[in-house]
Amino acid sequence: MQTITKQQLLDKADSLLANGTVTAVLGWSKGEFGYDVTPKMFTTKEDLEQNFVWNDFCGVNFSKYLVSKTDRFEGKILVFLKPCDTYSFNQLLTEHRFDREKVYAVGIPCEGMVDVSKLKAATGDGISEIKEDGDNLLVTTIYEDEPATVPCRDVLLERCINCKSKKHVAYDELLGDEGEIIDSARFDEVAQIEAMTPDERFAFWQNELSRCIRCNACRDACPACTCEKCVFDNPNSGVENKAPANSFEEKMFHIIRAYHVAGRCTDCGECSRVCPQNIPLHLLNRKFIKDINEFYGEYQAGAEVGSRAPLVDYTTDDLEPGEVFDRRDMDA
Amino acid sequence: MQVNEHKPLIVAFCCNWCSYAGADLAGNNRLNYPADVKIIRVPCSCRVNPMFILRAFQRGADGVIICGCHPGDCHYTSGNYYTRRRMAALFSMLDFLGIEKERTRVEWVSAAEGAKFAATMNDFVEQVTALGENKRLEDLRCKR
Amino acid sequence: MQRVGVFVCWCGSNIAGTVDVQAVSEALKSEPGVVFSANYQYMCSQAGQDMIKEAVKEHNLTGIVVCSCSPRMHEATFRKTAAAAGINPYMVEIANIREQCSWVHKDIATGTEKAIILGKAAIAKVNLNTPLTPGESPVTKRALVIGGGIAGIQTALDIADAGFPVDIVETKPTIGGKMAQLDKTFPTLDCAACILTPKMVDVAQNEKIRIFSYSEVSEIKGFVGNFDVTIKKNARYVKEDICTGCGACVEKCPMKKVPNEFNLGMDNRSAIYIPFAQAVPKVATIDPNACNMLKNGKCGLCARVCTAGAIDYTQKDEYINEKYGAIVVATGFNPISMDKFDEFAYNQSKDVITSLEFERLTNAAGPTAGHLERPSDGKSPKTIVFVQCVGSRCDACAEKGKEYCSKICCMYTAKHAMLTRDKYPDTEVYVFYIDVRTPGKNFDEFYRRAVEEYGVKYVKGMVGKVTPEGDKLKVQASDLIANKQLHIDADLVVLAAAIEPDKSARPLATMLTASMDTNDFFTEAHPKLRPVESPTAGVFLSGACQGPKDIPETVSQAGAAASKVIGLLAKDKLTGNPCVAHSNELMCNGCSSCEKVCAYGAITYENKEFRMPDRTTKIRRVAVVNPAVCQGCGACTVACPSGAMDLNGFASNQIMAEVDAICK
Amino acid sequence: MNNQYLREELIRQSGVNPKKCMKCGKCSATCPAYDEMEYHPHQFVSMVESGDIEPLLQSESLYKCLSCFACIERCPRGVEPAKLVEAVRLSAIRKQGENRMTANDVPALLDEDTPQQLLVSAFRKYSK
Repeated sequence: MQTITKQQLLDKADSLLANGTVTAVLGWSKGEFGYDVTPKMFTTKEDLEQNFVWNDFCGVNFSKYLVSKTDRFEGKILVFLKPCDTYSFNQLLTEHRFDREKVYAVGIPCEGMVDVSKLKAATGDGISEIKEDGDNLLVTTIYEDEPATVPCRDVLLERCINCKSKKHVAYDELLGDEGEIIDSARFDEVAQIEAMTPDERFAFWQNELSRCIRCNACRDACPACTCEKCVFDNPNSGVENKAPANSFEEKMFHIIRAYHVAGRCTDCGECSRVCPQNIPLHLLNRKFIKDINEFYGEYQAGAEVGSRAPLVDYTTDDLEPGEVFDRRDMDA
Repeated sequence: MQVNEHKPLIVAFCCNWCSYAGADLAGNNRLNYPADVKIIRVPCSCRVNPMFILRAFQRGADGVIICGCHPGDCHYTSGNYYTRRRMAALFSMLDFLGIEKERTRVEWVSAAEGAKFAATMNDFVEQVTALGENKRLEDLRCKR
Repeated sequence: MQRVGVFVCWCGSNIAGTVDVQAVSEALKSEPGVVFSANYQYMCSQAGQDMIKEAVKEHNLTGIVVCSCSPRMHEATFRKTAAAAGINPYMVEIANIREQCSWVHKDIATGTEKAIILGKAAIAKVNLNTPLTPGESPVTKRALVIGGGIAGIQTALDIADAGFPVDIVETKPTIGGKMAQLDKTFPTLDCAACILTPKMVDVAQNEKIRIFSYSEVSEIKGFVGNFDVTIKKNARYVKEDICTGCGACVEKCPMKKVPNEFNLGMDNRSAIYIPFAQAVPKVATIDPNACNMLKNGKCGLCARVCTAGAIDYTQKDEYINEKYGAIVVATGFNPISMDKFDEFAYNQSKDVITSLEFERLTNAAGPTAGHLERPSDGKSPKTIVFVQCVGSRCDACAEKGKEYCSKICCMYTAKHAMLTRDKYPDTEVYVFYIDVRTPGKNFDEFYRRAVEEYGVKYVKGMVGKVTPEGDKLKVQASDLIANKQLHIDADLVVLAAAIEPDKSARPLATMLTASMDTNDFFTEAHPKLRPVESPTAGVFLSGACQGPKDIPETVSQAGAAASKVIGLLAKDKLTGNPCVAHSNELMCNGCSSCEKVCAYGAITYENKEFRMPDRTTKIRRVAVVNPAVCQGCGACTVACPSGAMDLNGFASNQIMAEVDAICK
Repeated sequence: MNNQYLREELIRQSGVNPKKCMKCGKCSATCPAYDEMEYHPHQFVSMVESGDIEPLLQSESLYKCLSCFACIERCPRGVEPAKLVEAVRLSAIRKQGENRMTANDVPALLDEDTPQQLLVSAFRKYSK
């Protein structure tokens, strides 16, 4: 379904490796199954040819990997960035989290990535093979002889259904055409929850967040969570990771996490993509983004390098915290 | 029928320069407010980390109020402006999670506003008392 | 864990009346860390303090909790007591059981219960206290004044008078600023030059003052007491120390058609010039954009006529490094550009001028030697229209002018109108005003005199448009009181242009990390109580860089700024507040969030090498707090995503411990 | 008559905030139709703000305003008096039968020297 081919990416990687522009390539590699694509640092052409993949499962946002990888490699790293990844890339540059000089960024177009959970829901478990066939996926499971045909569009990640931008906001080189920022409906679901009664909202989140197993996948995948030492790993922070003592604990974890990335979150959707419990964590981030847009004017983190995040900024006539609710009650 | 009224637990964060002084003035003028309010002194309202507020709720507080200098009067020139943004965002998020918005408040109280401090605390305690026990934030499993 | 002593004060009956102090001290005895607990009638009395000292000795206490009145009252007292007893003064915590407990609760049971909880919170906190020592930093006993107008001059003179060396940096070839361009000053009508030039001479002759004219500040590093400043001395192609200011070169220079900025371009000067007769330093300057010798190597006349041999065509810009303890900003103001106000035809007719141009036209040392002549044809104007509030009080969205009132225009316009009527009684003078604002000593009397004694026609209304027609200026205006539209054939129109901060202020503020408002005026540390200090420690404000002001106000502010500087420089060492932020470099991401919220510019970044677990090294950007500059508000601690930033005295774990103690 | 409802309606329609006016009179100073008008631009702003709108509705001034927008251009506070005049004019002509100009008026106004566009725009301006 992707418009750009694996061969195009391989050719680009090979030539940049060959001419010495880069010494390593940060790319996707085959996993055990068709869908468990894993990030990998490639340094040889052979390795690339054998293991590099590019398909509808390459959702991983590589920006975060640059924080640790740029230190470990001499010379430049080639990184492939989908449009949404470039926002994280810029945001990390804003926060001085890696050296831009050590990265060669190649922007690649993206037609949306597949949500493995949705796929499994469509075909059942035990997927043994996935083949691409135009806009469809041919999925073979260990239980069925005939592969099932699943249209990609039916199993897209939520973040891709509500894609906010096909435009690359950072790159050294762009493969394919420059895309556009999309006027997406990504805040609709937040608005729906806002429209609920407090009891309904509480029940909704109680239901979602009580499933949290505190695996920290959301934090570990989040490109805004690159702290040298996470507060949840710090015994002095008062909120360190431990078995939840009460039911508020998960909520507290997710509020703190969302608050910590508020104003810095680019809405890349990695948190929800990686959550093994399918908790719609992006809604928490989007609530902050929506609020910030409404209270302090439109702000897209990572749209440019060096912008000042709304929560480390102010104007003298900002909204009062109490007025937040007055406004909402008036709208209702 | 006897109503066993719940005594709420209120944590008030007060900035040293305006609101804490305002609370002192309320004391000087013997302006009563409920003993449910316990004040924690911070140098500036911008010192209040959202984690402190969540921690208070987690440990059983029924309401949290943050008091600082009036906007424009911050001892540190801009601290309360940051407080204003941070708390607007945080309280909106708590509300989004279905936690009663009446349990949180930000109030600007100057060093001269002892009366306002007492009135604010009376009002806030009344508001929180009306909501009853804070079931949404504390442990559900241990309580009915 | 500390060894904590708890001391519950009765405050006579103030506390003991509604709080069972005995019960409080008993209850707190069993709290973690507490090894001693007692109560006493007046803890702050000598006997009470002695009791604390003895307990420290006897029980080997490391922390003290006093349950008493507000810490705003006696925290300092008990800190001294602790120090006298030999423990760190910052190991003291106060539980406020008077103002916030006994005085506001009537019932003994509730009062006692709350007092115990407050005591527990203080104990929980003190257990996590760490001994703090205030940092000390030396003070360089030299001040820098940026800007050599009346504000800078007065500040420099006052500082020098107290015995401290001062340097003035001025971008123009001479000090004097706007005041040197003025004719008379309101409301007394002294001649500006007569009162300013002696001060300029004082500056020149003062051994403590150095003037860097034709210079600018190019870099500022450091912090209060220890600023490290680079001053760029622009090449003036004349050796300052040799030039006698005789003016022979100016006379002989063949390039005489350079617009004279001192007279706002209303006449010309030569390529080598001295701005005006009383310039300080009285040294010639060559304008490199006009001088033939510098442009194409032809001429050299000035070098030939200079008997002192001061001309040096090869002079280069010079950079000077100097250390300062304090910096005073006195960058002043400028009238705004009239380009966007087409309706007043400023760019269409030479006879539409700004008020500052009018000053030069009426100044005896100006282009017309003080005779009021129209710039276009030299005729004396018979009808003059003054327009007030041009660009002032403009709504921000209009983008043409300024939202604020420029403050000085009402008075100088009254002065201009009055002086015109005085010297040329047959001239008709109109002043169009929205409001006449005269809040100053003898100001309203002055304005009334212009109307009542001198017959200036004040019209409540605004000029809508000015159209040049023939040798007249057709002025269309409204008279709101008469409810008429007026049409006046004027010979001269004078616009009271709004004033704005000098353009150099914004880059300077960035260098100083001093905050500015949206109009580029410097922000004061406190609008009422610290009006001459910037929030950035060691940076002081003098004159119109802080907001529009007239000369008397500027001079008083200049003196106030000087006294603040003197107060700072008089100290040998600066003792800081130890309750400042500090960053744990192992946890710091270097993301700059803290730097953005710091109002004081106390946070900088450095690249630091870290050893990694696998024995490699890694260079990371980390935040460093300068304790001499940090004021301890804690804004950075919350902005920091990783929690690397913490605040001494109000550490996150201390506040958490208080929360826990209260919520138990 | 203090017509609070009409006041708010006019403010809403025009988007003008008369409270921003600092009463400098520059709108009236700049107005080319000043002498033709009974009520002048600054009076429109002040009278609408005070709710004294009835005299304006009755006044010929409504039709003397050229809509040249000089007052909008010149106002230092961005009050935009012409928009307010427009709103008052609209509320006058929107009443039943209050069109200032109807199709029947046009033949009488035809004249070789009058550009047709003028009539079209007048028609637009003076009828609902």
